[in-house]
Amino acid sequence: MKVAYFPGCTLKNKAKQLDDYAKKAAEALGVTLEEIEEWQCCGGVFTTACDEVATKLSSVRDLVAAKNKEQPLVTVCSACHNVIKQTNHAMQTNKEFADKVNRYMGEEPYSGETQVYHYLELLRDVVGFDAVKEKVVNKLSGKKIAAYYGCLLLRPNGVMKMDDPENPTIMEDFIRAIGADAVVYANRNECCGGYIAMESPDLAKKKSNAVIENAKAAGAEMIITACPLCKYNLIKNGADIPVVYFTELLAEALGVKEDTNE
Amino acid sequence: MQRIGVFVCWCGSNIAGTVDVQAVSDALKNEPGVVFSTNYQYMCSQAGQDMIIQAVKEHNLTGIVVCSCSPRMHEATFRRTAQAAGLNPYMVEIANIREQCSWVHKDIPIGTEKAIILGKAAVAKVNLNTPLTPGESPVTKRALVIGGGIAGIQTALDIADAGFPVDIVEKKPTIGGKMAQLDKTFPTLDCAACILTPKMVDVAQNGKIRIFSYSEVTDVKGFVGNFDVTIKKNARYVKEDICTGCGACVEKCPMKKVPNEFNLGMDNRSAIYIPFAQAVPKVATIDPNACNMLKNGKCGLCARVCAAGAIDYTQKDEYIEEKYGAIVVATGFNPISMDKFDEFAYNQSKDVITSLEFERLTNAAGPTAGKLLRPSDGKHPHTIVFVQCVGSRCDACAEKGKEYCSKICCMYTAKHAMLTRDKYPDTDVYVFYIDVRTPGKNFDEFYRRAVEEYGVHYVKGMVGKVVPEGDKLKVQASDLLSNKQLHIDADLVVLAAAIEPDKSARPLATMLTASMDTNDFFTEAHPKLRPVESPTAGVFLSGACQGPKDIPETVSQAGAAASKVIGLLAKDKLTGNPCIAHSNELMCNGCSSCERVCPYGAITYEDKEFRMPDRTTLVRRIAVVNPAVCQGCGACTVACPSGAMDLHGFASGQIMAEVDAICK
Amino acid sequence: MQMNEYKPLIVAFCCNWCSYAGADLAGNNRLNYPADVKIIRVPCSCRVNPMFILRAFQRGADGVIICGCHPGDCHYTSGNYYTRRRMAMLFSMLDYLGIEKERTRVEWVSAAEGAKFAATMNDFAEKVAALGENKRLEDLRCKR
Amino acid sequence: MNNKYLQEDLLRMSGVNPKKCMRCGKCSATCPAYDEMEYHPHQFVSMVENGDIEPLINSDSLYKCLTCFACVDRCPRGVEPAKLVEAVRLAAVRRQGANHLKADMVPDMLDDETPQQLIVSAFRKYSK
Repeated sequence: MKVAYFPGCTLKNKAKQLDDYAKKAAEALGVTLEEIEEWQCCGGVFTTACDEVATKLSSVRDLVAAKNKEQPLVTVCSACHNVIKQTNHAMQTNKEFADKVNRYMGEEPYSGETQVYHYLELLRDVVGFDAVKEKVVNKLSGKKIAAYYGCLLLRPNGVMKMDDPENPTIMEDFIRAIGADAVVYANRNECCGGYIAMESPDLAKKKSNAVIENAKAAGAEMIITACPLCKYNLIKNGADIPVVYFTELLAEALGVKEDTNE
Repeated sequence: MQRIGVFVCWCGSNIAGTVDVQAVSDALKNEPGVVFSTNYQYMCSQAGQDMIIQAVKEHNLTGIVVCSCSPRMHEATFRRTAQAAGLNPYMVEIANIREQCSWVHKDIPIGTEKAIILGKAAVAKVNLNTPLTPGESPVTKRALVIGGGIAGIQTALDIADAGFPVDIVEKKPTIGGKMAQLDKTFPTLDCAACILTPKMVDVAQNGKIRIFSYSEVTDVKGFVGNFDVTIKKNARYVKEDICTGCGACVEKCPMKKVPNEFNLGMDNRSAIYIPFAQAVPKVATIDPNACNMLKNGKCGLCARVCAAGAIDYTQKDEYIEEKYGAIVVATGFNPISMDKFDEFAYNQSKDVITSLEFERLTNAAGPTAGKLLRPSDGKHPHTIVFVQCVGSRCDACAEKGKEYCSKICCMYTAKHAMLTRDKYPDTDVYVFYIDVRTPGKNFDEFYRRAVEEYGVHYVKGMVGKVVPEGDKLKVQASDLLSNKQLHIDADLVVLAAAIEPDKSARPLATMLTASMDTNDFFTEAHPKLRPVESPTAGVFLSGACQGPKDIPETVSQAGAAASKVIGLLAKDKLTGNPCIAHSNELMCNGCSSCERVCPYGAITYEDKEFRMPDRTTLVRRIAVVNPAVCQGCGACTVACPSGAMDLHGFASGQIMAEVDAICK
Repeated sequence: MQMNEYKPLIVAFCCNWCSYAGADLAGNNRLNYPADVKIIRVPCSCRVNPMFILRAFQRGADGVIICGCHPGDCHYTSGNYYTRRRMAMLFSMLDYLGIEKERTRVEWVSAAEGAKFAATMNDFAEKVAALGENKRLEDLRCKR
Repeated sequence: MNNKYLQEDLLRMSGVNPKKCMRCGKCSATCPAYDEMEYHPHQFVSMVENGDIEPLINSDSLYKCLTCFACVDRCPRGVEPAKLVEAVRLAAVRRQGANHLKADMVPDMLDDETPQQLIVSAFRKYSK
């Protein structure tokens, strides 16, 4: 099976591992991630104001590219996923906005036809966690892993519709599928501080610490995330347990981690 | 040809202010069939009615048109007037020239013109009126109460007190309902069990009351005064009449790890159980999903220890059919699921509980024998946070919770907070509220006492997130009045969950053809004037099935419903509505179209012999309307392809005549 | 300027339990709507035979509106569902008779919605007035 | 006072109806940036409703919102305060020369690990 793939800026740069492992692991599971050509940056955050059109054009172009390939669009980075899914939702539901956007697009109008998956959704809904479990060669047995969702994967729930926004299970199910123990803690859907790290590093520190402490108190030995910014914030603000991308663990479990370096 | 009298009412200046009443009565004088026309200041007054009676006699009137207020207001009055004058009461038609004319139009010529047209339509209709006689039906002098909580218990006791037999159907193994689970009751703090259990005993000992516990209503047919109800008695695998409730079986049952519903799963019960010590009827019940004997035939211990020999593993569900004259719905409420509100971590920590669970934790007969201990570790909590309005007052677009106020939470939370501070003065108690709503006798005084005398911290604001960490619950909340975000390390968090109607209410409403609102609460016939009656005749409402209610309100509504039932059962015969469907047997071709659309099953078919012109007989299938069942909606009249079906009082010809009169 | 003089004639069928009571409530609250609206009381909206509507148009009505209880609230449980289906059927065929679909409407008005009743009637009267006089079952295909 | 127009503009941009708010304060209870803010989410809602918008536009609170949407998801009335905060922030940064983050400020804020995403998002949020 082939799907359109949108990596995003950070995955080509500071978060190369997230990208590489995602592709390798997917290949091992029988899914080919085909990077869409000349993709453009999603913009990092979705602007909720309905009169913001220009800032959303790049996401729409990516969605249109996937539509032209007649494939669903898969993203890995939580932020890209959030922006692209929200943009797609706006194209589906806000006619006025869609009309404005389509005037920039030329060609045939786009109205949100592309199916957008997060990599985790791809694992759960297309591949299936049971199929993942079967393909695991290195069971990560006994490892206590805490999933960190952050805010962007789950919210706003009305648009993202990924999981229960207050008590999600998709990443825990993923952890169990690769043979490890999932640690459940309440702060897993609280914000790490996000882009505030730029201006108010102290606030980001406070927020990240609350996440780390809560995970540790629940017995976590490792935290996994899907977002480069979350990872940056958690590590920078004193995480004394490893914080890794979930794709890295997946690649390790599937036995395709080697020869992925720089 | 009818001889019609037209009576135009001024209604003081209500009508006469915008309608030239003289012009109306003059104009209608020339309508076909009208032999007399007049106007008067107040037609509904004694003098006005006398004027009508006088005119009927003087002019030999056969029909009456009153141009006045809405027929919803005075149609019944003028029908009685007609009857007093010796006319059939259904020879009266009202032209609504007040609500639908003088009150909505300002200009006299326009109002007058419209009043004349409305009057003409009424005259056209009366020309085709025929005398109607309402049918009568007998009343079965027995009432059914569905639900055995405090609402059902009170209704049943009151009806039985008036001398009528009553059956209570309760789906749980015992009556008592939610009130049996409560600890104390606001605002007087009497113990719920102390005031409820004597009533339960009264029910058990009352010769007029039968209790069908562990049972449900599966079918309702018939109509007011004559309901045919099927009750399913679920197999409890214990012979009810033999079991003495000694409890030996419960003690010996090896299967002891079944979550105890009565304590909301906070402790366990055995597979054979009696819900609580004061249960009525006090007989054991075997849970078929937990009993080894019933599941795989391996055990049978309870049968061996039962001295009375009451255990019967082969018992089957039993169906009972009974006739009733009236049905009271008292199906009650439940707290909503907290699944969509997991920011409060209800599914993530045992120490986040609902208020009903808190009741069990403080109840002397509860899982902790009345000691307030945390469910997780059995330690005494020192900081307790109560959260109000969890799932109540939510906007529909938030896609979770209920739009209404659950009404009882403010008061029971004040009670919980007060009792906690009273018993454990070393405990810090916070209550987060949006508004404190205390509109009841002695309610606000009670709440103020909680604050002023018992030192409960009431904080205007809401809790945003509860994070279980270690053995604490980190509560993040807002204090709107001091404009601060609070962080409290709590030991126990109590959620005032919204309440919703019991899930059994919706299918029951369908069986009863009783209407419900969008929240599945039963609707009353009139929100102010007929609050305990359902719009479906013979069905009455008691307690929280009609809307959130506290105990005093429930009991008074239960009594009110009982008095309505008694009023109905005291009658020997019921007068029906004569405006019902009837089929012209010569035109009917027996196609069944009418039967299919009838919501009441009032139409049946019979084979009838017709004598043909050539003296042969022909047997044809024709529709017959049961006048006691038909409610007169008219759905069948439109469905009938041959035009055989028509409606008394609203005949096709009459409505066409009105259309013609208006469109002239 | 003759258009200004033109007053449409509108027949409103109202069910006894909800809409007729809603109309009464509009009166109680003195909410104005055009006098062109004349109400006929029926027990339930499902009592309205499509024939009545055609008769009204034939006799020169410019608009016909049927008002019933909200879906699920019918006093007779399911009458308004019949209305909804029957009228959808009828309205879809009106064009063939030379009657614009816009001259008809089904609206749910509860006994508590006096304001909605008045607003509905104002709106409907306005729409019908904009259509002009009913051509009395004139065949549209012959117009050109 | 052209607040009326500004208010209408904000409501249109955000799609928020502040009249739905029942003043429960759950948005502020759930806000992770509460302590850094001068005006809190619930105040944004009531102040915009009252047309008291200028203090918000001039407040640093605009740049403290993390857009984590916790208030949006948890609001029992579906008011979506974060969208209102965003609208006010846009109204502020769209004013001429009002960019909150300027390019020459950025180098000092970086370290070796800073992901691009951080810079991109911050620009989106703070500047026009």
